[in-house]
Amino acid sequence: MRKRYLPVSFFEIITIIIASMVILLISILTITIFVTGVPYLGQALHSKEVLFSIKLSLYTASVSTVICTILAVPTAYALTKTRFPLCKIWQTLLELPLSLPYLVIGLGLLLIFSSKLGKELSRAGFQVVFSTKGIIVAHIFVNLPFVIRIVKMSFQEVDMRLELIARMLGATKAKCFWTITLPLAKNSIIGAVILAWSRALGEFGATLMLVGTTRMKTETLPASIYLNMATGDRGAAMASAVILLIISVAAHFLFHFIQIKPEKSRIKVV
Amino acid sequence: MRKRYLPVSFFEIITIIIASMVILLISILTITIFVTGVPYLGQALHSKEVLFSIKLSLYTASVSTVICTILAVPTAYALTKTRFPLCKIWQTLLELPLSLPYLVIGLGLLLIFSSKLGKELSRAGFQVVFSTKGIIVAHIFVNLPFVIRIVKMSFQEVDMRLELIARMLGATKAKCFWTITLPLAKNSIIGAVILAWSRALGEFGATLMLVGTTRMKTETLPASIYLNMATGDRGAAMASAVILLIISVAAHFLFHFIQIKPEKSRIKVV
Amino acid sequence: MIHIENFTYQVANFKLQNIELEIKENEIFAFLGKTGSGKTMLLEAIAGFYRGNCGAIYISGKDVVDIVPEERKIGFVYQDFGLFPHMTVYENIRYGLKMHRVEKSKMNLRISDMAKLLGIEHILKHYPATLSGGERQRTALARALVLQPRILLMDEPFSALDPGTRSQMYQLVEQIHKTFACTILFVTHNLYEAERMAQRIGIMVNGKLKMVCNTDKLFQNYEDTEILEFIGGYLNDNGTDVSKIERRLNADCTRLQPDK
Amino acid sequence: MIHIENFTYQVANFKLQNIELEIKENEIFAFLGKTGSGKTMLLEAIAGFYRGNCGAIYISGKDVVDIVPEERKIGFVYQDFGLFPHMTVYENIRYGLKMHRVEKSKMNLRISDMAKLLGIEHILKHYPATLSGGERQRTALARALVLQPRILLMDEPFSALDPGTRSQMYQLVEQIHKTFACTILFVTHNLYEAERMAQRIGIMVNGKLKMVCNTDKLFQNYEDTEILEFIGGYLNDNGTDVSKIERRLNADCTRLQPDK
Amino acid sequence: SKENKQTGQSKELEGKKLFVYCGAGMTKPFTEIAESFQGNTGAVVEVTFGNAAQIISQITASEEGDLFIAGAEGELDSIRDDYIADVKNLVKHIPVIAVQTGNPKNISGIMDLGKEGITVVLGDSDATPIGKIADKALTDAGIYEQVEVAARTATAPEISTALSLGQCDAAIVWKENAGIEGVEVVSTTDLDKYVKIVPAASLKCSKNAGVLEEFLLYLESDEAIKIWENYGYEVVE
Ligand SMILES: Nc1ncnc2c1ncn2[C@@H]1O[C@H](COP(=O)(O)OP(=O)(O)OP(=O)(O)O)[C@@H](O)[C@H]1O
Ligand SMILES: Nc1ncnc2c1ncn2[C@@H]1O[C@H](COP(=O)(O)OP(=O)(O)OP(=O)(O)O)[C@@H](O)[C@H]1O
Ligand code: MOO
Ligand SMILES: [Mg+2]
Ligand SMILES: [Mg+2]
Repeated sequence: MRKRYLPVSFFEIITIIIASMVILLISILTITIFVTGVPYLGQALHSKEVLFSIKLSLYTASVSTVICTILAVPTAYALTKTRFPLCKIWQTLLELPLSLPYLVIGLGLLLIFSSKLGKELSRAGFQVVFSTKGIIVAHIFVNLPFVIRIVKMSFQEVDMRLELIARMLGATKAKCFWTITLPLAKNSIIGAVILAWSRALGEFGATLMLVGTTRMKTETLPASIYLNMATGDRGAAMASAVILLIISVAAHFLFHFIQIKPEKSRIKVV
Repeated sequence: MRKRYLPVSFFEIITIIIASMVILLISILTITIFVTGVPYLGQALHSKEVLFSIKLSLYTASVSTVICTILAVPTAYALTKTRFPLCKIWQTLLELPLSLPYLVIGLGLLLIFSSKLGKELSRAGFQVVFSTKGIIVAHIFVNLPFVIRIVKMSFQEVDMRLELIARMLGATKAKCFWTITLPLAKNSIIGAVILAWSRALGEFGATLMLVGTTRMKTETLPASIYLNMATGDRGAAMASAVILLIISVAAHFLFHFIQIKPEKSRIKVV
Repeated sequence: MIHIENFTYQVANFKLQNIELEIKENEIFAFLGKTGSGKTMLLEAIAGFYRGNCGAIYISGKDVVDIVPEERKIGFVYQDFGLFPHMTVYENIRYGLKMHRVEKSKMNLRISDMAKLLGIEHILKHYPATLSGGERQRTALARALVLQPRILLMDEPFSALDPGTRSQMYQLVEQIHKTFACTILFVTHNLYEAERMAQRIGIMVNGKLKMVCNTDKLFQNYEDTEILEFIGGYLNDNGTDVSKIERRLNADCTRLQPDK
Repeated sequence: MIHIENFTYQVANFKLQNIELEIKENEIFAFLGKTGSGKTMLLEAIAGFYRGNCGAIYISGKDVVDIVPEERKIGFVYQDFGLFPHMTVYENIRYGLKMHRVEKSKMNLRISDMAKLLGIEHILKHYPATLSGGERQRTALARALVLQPRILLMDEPFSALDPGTRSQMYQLVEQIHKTFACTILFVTHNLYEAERMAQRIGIMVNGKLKMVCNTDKLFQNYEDTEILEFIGGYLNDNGTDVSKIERRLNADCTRLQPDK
Repeated sequence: SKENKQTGQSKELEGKKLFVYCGAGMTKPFTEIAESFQGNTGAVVEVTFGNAAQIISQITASEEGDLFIAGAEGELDSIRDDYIADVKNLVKHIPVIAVQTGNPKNISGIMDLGKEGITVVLGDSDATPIGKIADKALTDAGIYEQVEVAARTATAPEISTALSLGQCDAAIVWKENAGIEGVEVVSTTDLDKYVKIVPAASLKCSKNAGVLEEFLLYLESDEAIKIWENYGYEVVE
């Protein structure tokens, strides 16, 4: 098809200018980090410690994101699609931790898991404080409110009529959820999951408080960055940051393939 | 209308159980914080320093959220609705900072604003490092990628056909944006704004790095929490956390009134 | 089979008022009425979407709203189709069969048969957003018919079709009615359609079911001015029959016979 | 006025093929054709939604795709209405007027006039999701008509209406056509409608514009088997005129005259 | 003789555990010390590094762990009574005046910090020991009021980062924090009287008394002291 050159409106030009500005701003940030970190990258990638923290970060971020999704989706469903009592109040409650500094979330968790109950749990084998499990717990508490909110909103946007139609065609509530509600909310949910995973990868405040930073044990990439910065090793810190960025880019391309495009409309807007 | 008692399905019961569990988990966290902090609340509210940091936190979080929205909405528009070149690449680039620890974002910003350019800016009166402006800048960089992503997704969900129909009725691109695209994406955008504001209120890592924590000058509520924790004053720290929670609840009720419900469908799902 | 007992349902300014109707097993019943008179709402009420302010609707003796939707076994062709946007035409039609755990080979056979009968085989892989109006309508029909439901509710099911395709649909529905013995209620604005298909006709006026009669007795009872006005609509504005052209068409070209 | 020059547009398996058509200023033209034959797509192409693979469509001498949509001054009534879900009926109708900066008092007058003519005053405050099919269609009509566009494209604009309301719409559109001198192209499955309103009729078959003729000459040219088959659809399956009932209706009750 | 002692006890400590909190500034030397003790004895020493706020919160909330290596005695104040069993001095923690490389503003001692046009960055006076020291030193020098403080920070490494990026002209920092690019130490004796001691504080909640005792002994060994010295710390006489 021939290319067309319709006049670009003033409005579009402004948005494009702002977009370029924003892109420039954020590029400057990432480029600064790259420039500072890349010279130390080779060294970092040869360090057993860094390799360990890459693995630990990937593992904990992935596990916590999966658990988070598994908890958030049913919760969002219960809050939007069932006759759950006092919905409004629970929703507010669930979103409260969003405004807490991660440090406070970490401290709160530390208090909980150091309580009698927590110590019982620990004795029963579920040790959280100062252990790898704690990283996952911290990530979950940091991300859960946020994922629940996005998933809830996407469920609310799903046309109730389509769900009813599916029910009339013989779908039970569960089937209707899997075949209609979930697929129609899919893009938002995938978006939320990517965000949660990214956040988990970079999360730091809550984890540090709950599990500390014991080398080769609870040292995630952000923890390693923190330690390097505390000892004045800015290059090494930024090298770890660059590794985070590289993982992030890779993940984006991966997710890009999973995320199926929305169904095209008949008309291509002119 | 009479109440009806249709059987609740097994599937629903499971989701309700999971939801209750999640609510319980998060309640335990907030209750722990409340219980620890409330006894010190009165004292905190009489402290000039705490009152200062409440004001500073509210001010910086609000300003940064407004700026963030003003930047994110046009950027998302340019990336989804105009023929902006290399969209995919910019989108990935914009989301990279999501996985960076806030600490690194803060350090990156410090590096940028300590460069020649940054020092020129500072001389020209736009001082960022160690100043209140820096808090706002840090919040913006922390939240921007995240708000852009949510707004972008909500714009993508808006039916292109309705936009075209509006154009055919005489709306310019700009008018079409204000009357169709934006209202239809409104709920998601409000959601993103609330999230960003909450995040800004609790953000700490990037701010710490960029502006330090000078008492009565750059001491936000999270900074005050941190300082209190360093002096072993957990009660006072948690009191500040409780203040954050109270602000958060208040904001939720406020936003609740702004957020207009989506148009009801004819049918109420049975 | 279907027993509507003094059913009343109010929403905003509109009120379905004291509907009384008894539909026999295997009957075909047509609703006529002005636009906005409540035909769709009555059909939806029969499907159990609304609990009445008073009265109730019973299907085989059970209040329909007390049956969970998936067990009502009602096929519904919606006026605006209600296709699943994330599924192809094929997947839309298959949906109900899958939910009823129909065996795979049988399922494919039934779908391809139905698609052939409705003339939509060529678009089975397309998504609803790309379909033409008539294709959407036939997909909605196929999705309901393929389940061979006990009760079939159809809301203006042929409105987007050309007369040729439409008369094929009449045959198809009649055939399904004969083969699977189902009760059919449908809404139409087409008098020919109503008489051709239905045994009885109900006329809705302003939320009330003003008149119910056998199709052949439709023109014998004109006391009510509202019904008079409605039926009058079927004349053109000069008071003459709207079908002038069709009549001439028939006179002009008797040699024009459809292929079969 | 509208000049379609060898326009071809292919999407997936479907192809609008070498459309040639010249529409004169102030003409009313009707498209007929089987479902899926490309009527909607052709109308959309005329509105400038597609750039052809070859050929072009000119409006007053300008390629329509090179005019930005807001300056095309084309009123479009969409087959599936395309109402704005977040606006009330009133706001939907007002939309175009607002975009054209019509003065407020004039605007309100025009909207209330239009609503009265279309019989939708009682639902002006309702949202599209709560409307009946016919109410939606009339809202879509009102939104397009209230702007008094130079060119009016209507895709099956009366399909969801009962015959009474429909004939009021005919009068309304005719009146608008007379008063504001606009060019009207519309799609319909109703032969009566086509003859009643249009000066010329075009028949679409499989993406091709097979035949264009004056309305009164429609039944004089039957070489083409595809057209023959299509026209044959207007007979019922016994080969007799579908309008049997309407004819009887007319005979039975000549006293039935619409109110005005 | 010490080596003998250790090899003699290595079997005994195999599989035993010690949990140590350590100030993040001392990450490098202390990691090495912990590793060598582990190598010598077979005991597992887990060290978690953090800043003062975090560690204090961790100790008071979890009531777990055996030993706290703090940046200065002062950091122990808030937990001394309730959580600390015993304190042992390890090495000197030396505050210095740091300036940008090349000393462009010609700062030669603490009095220069009060000069017009010199900006300094200091630690928070309550939350960080280094901030407390700075306040005390400046007050003692009588220039506390004159000093133009650009900012206070919540952790020690932030101070030298700011200095290295040219955001201020001078700072009072720990010696180990001053070893980064773009920063040099002013050679002056002005801060000598503010030298602090890095304390090793045994915690009351310790449940590994045996290993803890061994580890405290090891901290006094030549081997451990050598490691400290390698990283620029000075031994307490
Ligand atoms: N939720 C609602 N809120 C307000 N009005 C409603 C609602 N649901 C239905 N109505 C009104 O009820 C009336 C009847 O609607 P219904 O869809 O049953 O009409 P209909 O007979 O099917 O008309 P049509 O032939 O145009 O489809 C309409 O005027 C409609 O606007
Ligand atoms: N984007 C697309 N992808 C695939 N097929 C398409 C697309 N757009 C249109 N079609 C096909 O083009 C054909 C013509 O569509 P069109 O809507 O013009 O038919 P129509 O004549 O308006 O039919 P109806 O009377 O049913 O509305 C249809 O078969 C439709 O499926
Ligand atoms: O506890 Mo430190 O040594 O001030 O980071
Ligand atoms: Mg209807
Ligand atoms: Mg069409």
